[in-house]
Amino acid sequence: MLVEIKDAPFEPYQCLLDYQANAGFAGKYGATAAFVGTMREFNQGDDVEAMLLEHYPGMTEKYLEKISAEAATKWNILDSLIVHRIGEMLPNDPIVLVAVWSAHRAEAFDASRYLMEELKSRAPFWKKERLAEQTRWVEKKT
Amino acid sequence: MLVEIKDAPFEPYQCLLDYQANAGFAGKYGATAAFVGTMREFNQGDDVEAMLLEHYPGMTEKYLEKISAEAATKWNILDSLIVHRIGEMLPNDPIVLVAVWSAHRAEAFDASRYLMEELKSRAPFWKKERLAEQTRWVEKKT
Amino acid sequence: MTTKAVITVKFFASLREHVGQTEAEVAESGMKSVADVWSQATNNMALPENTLMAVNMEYVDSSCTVKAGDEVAFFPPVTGG
Amino acid sequence: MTTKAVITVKFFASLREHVGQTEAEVAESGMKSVADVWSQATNNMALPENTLMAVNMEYVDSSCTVKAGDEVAFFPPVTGG
Repeated sequence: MLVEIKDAPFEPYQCLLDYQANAGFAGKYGATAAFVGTMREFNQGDDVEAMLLEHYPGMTEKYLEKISAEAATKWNILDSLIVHRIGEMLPNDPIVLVAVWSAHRAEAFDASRYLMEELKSRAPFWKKERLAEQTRWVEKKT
Repeated sequence: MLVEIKDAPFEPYQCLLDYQANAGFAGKYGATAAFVGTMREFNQGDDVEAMLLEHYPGMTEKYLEKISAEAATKWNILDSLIVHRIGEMLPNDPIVLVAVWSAHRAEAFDASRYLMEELKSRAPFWKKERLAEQTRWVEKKT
Repeated sequence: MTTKAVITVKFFASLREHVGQTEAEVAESGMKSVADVWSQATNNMALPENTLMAVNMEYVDSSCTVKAGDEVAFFPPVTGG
Repeated sequence: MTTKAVITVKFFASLREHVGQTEAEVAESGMKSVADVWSQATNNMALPENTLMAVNMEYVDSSCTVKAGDEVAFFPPVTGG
């Protein structure tokens, strides 16, 4: 179980493979469910040139570790990985990776979605978008 | 939208990245949901040394293309990719990749799970396991 | 038309081993349904429960009618993914 | 104990800009709740609706009691992922 905050661009699938290669569950996992959130070049009808992702250092990690532990309690999974970007980013940059490994698929699907929903609803990250003429804080919608 | 059958080991995340790099949706996807099925080294309490994956050439592709088209009708997604292995394989070999891209996460989660469930329930593939002392066809369970 | 007046039959996986053949051709004359194709191709073996059937690579049930040139396939429940 | 008799207050994102400060320290004396910390740190600004609050990096509500040495944070609804 690992939570990582990255302040520079990262390759989510490479992170996943690196973690998987060093984890203790080789041969035991039949299912990997991975979700990657990526920065879009538009939002709410406007072109977005760049984005600043602020977070609450310390609380972010604590919260993500808490939901990872919860997922491991709720479902029979082998392991999970969360990587989240912070700082200045550009369209097409990966923002977040959530990956879950389990013996069978239902648990990986359920747990990865749970982690993403909990992350979106409560993890202390905030997005500020830079448009052509202004910057704006993204307002919560989901 | 792409369906591929591979008769040799493949790297699912590299397939995903290659497809994504050449697809027309750069800048438009905020969500990628990927599922990878991997061969385990045990099944139903027995060590599995190898597995042969048989399929129905022609019908497999037709069926997978049909469910891909259905997913694109049911959900507002940007694209999907299914890659499935056939032939002789070993523990830790990837068996299947399903990836879905969409603007927002719910659609990618829902559509990827739909594709996996439909693939598991009706795509004409059959697994034959080689154990230490015998071979056996895997019996359907889900 | 003589060369076309046959139906191609395919068997897969455990069902292929059970019937002891991979592929067969049966004459079209007098057959009406996928069930008839099974009987003729297998010398009236019992159709195992849960057998899945396809005509021209689309799922059908055993009452589906067939015609010359069709490809009919029989196979056990699938276990891919 | 004098150096510890304070509460550290943090503000994030749009709320940080709204209150015009990133971090503050307030004396612990006489405060009972997170709401009191907000009032003292912001000179009695109104607490915006939907503000989220944490004490020592755990979510709490505004009635949560605080003590010297605590870190209290105020921030808007989160938008990560």
